[in-house]
Amino acid sequence: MRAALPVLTVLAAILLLWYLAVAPMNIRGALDLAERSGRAVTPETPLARQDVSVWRLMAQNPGQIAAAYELDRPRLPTPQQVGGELWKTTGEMALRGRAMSKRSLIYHAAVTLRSTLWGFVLGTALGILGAVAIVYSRVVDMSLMPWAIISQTIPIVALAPMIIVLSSQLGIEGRGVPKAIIAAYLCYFPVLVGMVKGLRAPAPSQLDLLQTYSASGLQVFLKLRLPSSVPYLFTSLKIGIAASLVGTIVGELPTGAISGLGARILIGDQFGTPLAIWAALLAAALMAGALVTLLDLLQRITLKRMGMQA
Amino acid sequence: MMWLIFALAFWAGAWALNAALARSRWRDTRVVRIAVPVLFGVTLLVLWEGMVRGLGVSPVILPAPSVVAQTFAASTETLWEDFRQTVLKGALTGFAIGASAALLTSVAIDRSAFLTRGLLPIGNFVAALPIIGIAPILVSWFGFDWQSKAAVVVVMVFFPILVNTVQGLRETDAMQRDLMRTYAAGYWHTLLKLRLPAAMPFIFNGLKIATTLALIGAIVAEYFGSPTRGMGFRISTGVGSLSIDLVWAEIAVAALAGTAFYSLVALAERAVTFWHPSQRRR
Amino acid sequence: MNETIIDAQGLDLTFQTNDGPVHALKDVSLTIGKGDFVSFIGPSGCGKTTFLRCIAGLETPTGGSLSVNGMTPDEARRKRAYGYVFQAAGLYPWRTIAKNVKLPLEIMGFSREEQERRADRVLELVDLKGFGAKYPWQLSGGMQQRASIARALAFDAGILLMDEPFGALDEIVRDHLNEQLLALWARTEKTIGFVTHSIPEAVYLSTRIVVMSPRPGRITDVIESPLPKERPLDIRDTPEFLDVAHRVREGLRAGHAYDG
Amino acid sequence: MNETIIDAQGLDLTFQTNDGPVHALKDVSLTIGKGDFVSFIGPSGCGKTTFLRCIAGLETPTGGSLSVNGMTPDEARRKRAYGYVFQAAGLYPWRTIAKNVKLPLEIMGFSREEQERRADRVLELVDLKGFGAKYPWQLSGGMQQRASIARALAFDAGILLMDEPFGALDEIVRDHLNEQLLALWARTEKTIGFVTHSIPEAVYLSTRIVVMSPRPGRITDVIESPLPKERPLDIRDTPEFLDVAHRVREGLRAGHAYDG
Amino acid sequence: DEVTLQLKWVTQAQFAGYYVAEDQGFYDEEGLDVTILPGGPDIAPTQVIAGGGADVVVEWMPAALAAREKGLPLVNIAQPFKSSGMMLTCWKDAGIETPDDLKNRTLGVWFFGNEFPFMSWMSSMGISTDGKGENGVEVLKQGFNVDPLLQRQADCISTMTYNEYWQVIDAGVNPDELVTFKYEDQGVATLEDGLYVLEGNLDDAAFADKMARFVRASMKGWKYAEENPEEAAMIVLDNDQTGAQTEKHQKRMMGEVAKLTAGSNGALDPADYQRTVDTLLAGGSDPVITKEPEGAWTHAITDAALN
Ligand SMILES: Nc1ncnc2c1ncn2[C@@H]1O[C@H](COP(=O)(O)OP(=O)(O)OP(=O)(O)O)[C@@H](O)[C@H]1O
Ligand SMILES: Nc1ncnc2c1ncn2[C@@H]1O[C@H](COP(=O)(O)OP(=O)(O)OP(=O)(O)O)[C@@H](O)[C@H]1O
Ligand SMILES: Cc1ncc(C[n+]2csc(CCO)c2C)c(N)n1
Ligand SMILES: [Mg+2]
Ligand SMILES: [Mg+2]
Repeated sequence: MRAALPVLTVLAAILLLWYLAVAPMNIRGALDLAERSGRAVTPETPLARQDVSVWRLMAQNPGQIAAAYELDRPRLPTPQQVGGELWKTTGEMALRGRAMSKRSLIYHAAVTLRSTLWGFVLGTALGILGAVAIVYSRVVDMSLMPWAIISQTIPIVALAPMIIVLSSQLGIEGRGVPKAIIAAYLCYFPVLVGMVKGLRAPAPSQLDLLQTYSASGLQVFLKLRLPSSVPYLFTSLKIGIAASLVGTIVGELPTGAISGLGARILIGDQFGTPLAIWAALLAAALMAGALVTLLDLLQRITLKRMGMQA
Repeated sequence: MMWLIFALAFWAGAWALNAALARSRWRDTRVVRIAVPVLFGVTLLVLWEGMVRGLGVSPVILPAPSVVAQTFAASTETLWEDFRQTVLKGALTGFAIGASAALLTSVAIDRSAFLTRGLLPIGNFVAALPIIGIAPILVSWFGFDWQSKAAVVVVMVFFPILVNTVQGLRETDAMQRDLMRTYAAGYWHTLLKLRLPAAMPFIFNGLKIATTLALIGAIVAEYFGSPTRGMGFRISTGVGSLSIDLVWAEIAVAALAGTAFYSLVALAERAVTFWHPSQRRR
Repeated sequence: MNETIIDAQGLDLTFQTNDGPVHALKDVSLTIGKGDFVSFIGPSGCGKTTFLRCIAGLETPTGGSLSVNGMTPDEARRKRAYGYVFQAAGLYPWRTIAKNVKLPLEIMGFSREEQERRADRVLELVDLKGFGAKYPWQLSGGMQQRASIARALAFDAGILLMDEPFGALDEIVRDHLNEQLLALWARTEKTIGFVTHSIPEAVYLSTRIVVMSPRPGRITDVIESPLPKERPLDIRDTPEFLDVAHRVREGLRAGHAYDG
Repeated sequence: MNETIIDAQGLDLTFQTNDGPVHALKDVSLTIGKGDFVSFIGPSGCGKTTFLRCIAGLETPTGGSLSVNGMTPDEARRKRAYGYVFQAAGLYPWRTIAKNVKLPLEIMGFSREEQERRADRVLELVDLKGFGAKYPWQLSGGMQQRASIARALAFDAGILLMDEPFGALDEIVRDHLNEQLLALWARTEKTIGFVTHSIPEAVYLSTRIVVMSPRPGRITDVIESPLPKERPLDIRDTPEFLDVAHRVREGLRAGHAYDG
Repeated sequence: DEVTLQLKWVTQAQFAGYYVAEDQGFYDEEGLDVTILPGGPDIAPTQVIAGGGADVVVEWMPAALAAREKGLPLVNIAQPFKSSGMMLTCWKDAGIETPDDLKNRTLGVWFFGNEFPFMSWMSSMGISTDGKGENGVEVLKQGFNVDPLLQRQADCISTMTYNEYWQVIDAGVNPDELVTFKYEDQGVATLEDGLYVLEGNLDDAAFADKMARFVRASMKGWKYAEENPEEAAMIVLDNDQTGAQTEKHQKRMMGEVAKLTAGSNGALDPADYQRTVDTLLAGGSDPVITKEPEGAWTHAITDAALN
């Protein structure tokens, strides 16, 4: 709560800067429009305006600055415009009972969410299994770990189209699966690293303690390694779900996904409707925030239950 | 079929060898530390080659590694041109600008506890966002050439580095700060002699995360418009014209570049934070 | 002397490290009888911990012979012949005190009621009745260390091995725990091996004090304590006590050239 | 008594915490003269550290008056009137031992040659000649602690404040460092404030022993030591020594009911 | 029988015939269960069919012939689009009037297999695409929108008569501010939006029959769409999963698309084919295809479908 005031202040500053930036960003567009509708602007032709700085343009056409805040296709929309578009495609549609229509961002968010969650589950499972293998087997540790790092340096976008084709080759239908695979690809790594750290967290003396009880390998895992990895697990889950969302959206950009927030960004770009892009971006941001917050909450509850202070 | 059997046999053999190496007396030597993962990588390639040949997979779906290697060798000029466009101009420039901006910003806001408290949660939040989505916007703002790619990279790397650095600057323990107070040390002395060195492990953590982001950012941005060169450009047109072997060659370049970039940062980390327990060899 | 419980003859242990071999134990011979309270004292690195770990079967000597209850240490470990208390309490933070104490019992497959019964008993023994439902971090350092002793006592092994159990506590708490440990030992007649850095602690507690010295780690002196079994805290101001303490200090001084 | 260096009168300090105020120091009055070696002893939480930090100007008392060298503690801090040694050595791991010792000198703007000269001198003083080029983690705990003392000595402040400097070390290393510290004090005639948990250490080192007790933190006893300035280690077995130690223990016991 | 159709681009009136056939039950009448897969920026129909993800794809002939040379034996079984809708749209005030004025300019071009007509055109005029110069142009890989033109990052961009051109107009630009060069008018038109299948499959009589029924129903859909453009546009809109298409835009697109499909009964006109091949072969130093393809089209299906 102590952070509320500073955060709000910083947010306000960001909004203010955003508003101030709108005019210079959009002035050319506003002048083009004004010229077409027959109003006098200086300089008179788009070609002539090309070489004049935006500041000069604003100074010479003070009357048009207001128009820069009301363009249909702004280079930089105002926060209001973005918020308005978001409301129009979510709340308003929900109020009209069309929350799941294809024109509603709620529908697209749900599509993205589904792939994100599948990818998250898949990636987390892979990450945990990999971590267990790495912690328990030296060969796996030595041969896998470097490749796990290298795998993250491969730009998955490049693989996206191939993943579609390969998965359809393997008889996997539906466009959600490739997205989930990409999401899992990005998600597994932080989970793997975190879990390796977590499973190795017990101090030698803690392991020795169980040795003195002559505990079995499974007992050591269940009673010591697993519980002590929980805080690490949650920390990496939070990174993992964010990565998973990034993966889904990246997967929706070029894999020809036709629904989902990434697809909305793409389509907004294709049809030159910046407001749609911004609204989808905002929705994605809200979703990321919600998912991470949810996991954070889960972490607090779990750790409290386990008696470890959060 | 022969190919498939050979590949599987090779796999089994290599794994057994690796297992033996990992248990052997020399398991902590540098040679073995490198040989084991390399052997594992080679196994994957052999398995891939064997699958493609054994199952007769069409080259427009998945080319064999040998074919990719040939294409790689035959198109070094194209690959170099794309590498320069995407990695050197787009990713590295963006990384340099983004990283410096993030470092300077952290030091600047660090003086104000108020700003730090306000910016840290926001930075953490933004670092978790799918920032990659702004690529189309930045391409329309900064044009088609590498500048827009660099811009995407700047935004993508900025927040992870910022958050880590701010965190690192706050990480010195109370005793070390008190020590500086007993010397009546000023802000700059404390920053240069205590807080920056102590923050280095964190800063490098951010830098390492940023390296992989930089490459992804630069390549994705090319999907939204580019000149007729660049790795993203080549990959997308390659898929369109079924030159999948060239696409894989580009992927190989990306992986090599990414790994090299990451290793470079990791090496610098070793040199700078040699003192940190995680870097010390016992 | 009583029935022999631990018997080491010419024990040798060399660690292979990156910087070359470290001779941690050299020609260590010692017998410990049933009901003995033996303290190990010596400068850092002299092999106290290593020796204790050898007895516990956590480390394998590279030479000599060692038997525990007439078995090899590893067999003894599998038979759960001893309880081991580490320097740090090492309680699991995700378990309550009672659950921590029950940990070895769970692993050894005791029934639920038996676990309950024993946990209650040992917690009472270390004066922690009523704290079973608390988490470790809700207790002071001294209480945590007592809980870890309770954990080692829970399964009623005949031998108790303690590696600087009170090293992290302040002197006043330490005095109190020493008193309690002595009472516990008198009541249970366990055989105790105890590592410490503190001369008064060693003298106050032990029937025998083993002085060790480093590079290579070896036994330089074994001092039998003439003190009676009943030892109020005040005993530390008696001439007998001071005499033993003096001998230990002399032994320590003789055993090594300082180079800390 | 000699010239007064530190003068506390009716010092009060209350921390405001989330769980309500903590009365860390209550009505603490004490004067320390030039060349005194004053030890502070008392159970955990009795305000030893807090009092030392007040003297160092690292904490601001909420009541009473405190002067150091006739100035406010903060002025004294700005004038670099004292060297402070913390419980943990707190060397910067990215600097070599020599560079660590030079750290205060760099900050205070000494010339390069002067830095070199002083570092050499104090490293020799603490027996670390030849280790200047090593990094802290390459040294044992005792050596690290000596380096941190060297660092505090490097700029030749008249006052040395030490907060359990040897708390983390084993008794044998500790004995040795105590001896060295005493020699150093005799040679340099510094005024020393020294926090410890160990009764023998306090008695062995000090000209005066301040016994404190907690909740609220206050001084319960001040014991002047009749021991001579020359103190071989053996002095600890003399009746005078044991008598002082006994008085300190009594003071401690009186000061608080045990509740660890 | 099940048929999977991979479109070249997102759901829009460009593919109205197929959606109409589905919606009006023409496919059902032929006993077909058709799945229509929308395309997208990085969906290469050729690769999808190669991977077995579709039975039949909508593709442009240059890309199909290029894939054929790469070893993917695609065969044109029907050609609903008679004429090309591709053009270059330029600012008039930039001083562009004739194709010759394109020299030393920045041009936006679609890649991903759609660059072949442009490349052929340029090389037929002897213009290099390696950068600005006396005799060269700077080529940009254009994204999916018309911003490069609106923001004057390019002097000209590629547009389709039925789609991007109208996006420029919708942005508030007057048609008389623009100059357009239609590939049809420049004599470098290549065939667009044909139906392609894998050669090997055609040997299977059952498959050939299935395709014949598919083509028959699809052409019925196209003719229905030509006659009822408004209704067709609404059907397309109903099938759009992105929810981004607008009614106004789709109706207008349907009208324009109808102009391109007019005059085709589905059968490939060998003359059009030959013109496309010639254009592609004429690619100067770096032609799209290097030798006259053989067996790249067949009338067998359309013959069976239309008689
Ligand atoms: N696992 C190990 N690998 C290598 N060397 C070891 C290992 N354990 C201990 N040593 C070395 O063996 C010697 C004896 O160590 P040990 O821990 O037994 O000493 P100690 O008497 O318990 O010391 P302390 O009082 O510091 O606990 C030391 O030199 C130590 O560095
Ligand atoms: N910064 C602080 N904020 C709140 N309370 C504090 C702070 N510093 C110390 N205290 C409290 O003040 C009291 C005295 O603490 P202090 O550290 O001076 O004790 P001490 O005698 O040095 O104990 P120890 O022997 O454990 O070091 C304790 O109750 C402690 O919890
Ligand atoms: C990356 C990419 N860029 C452009 C096209 C071109 N394209 C082919 S059909 C069509 C429909 C016209 O609206 C368009 C734009 C593509 N397929 N992929
Ligand atoms: Mg030890
Ligand atoms: Mg303290």
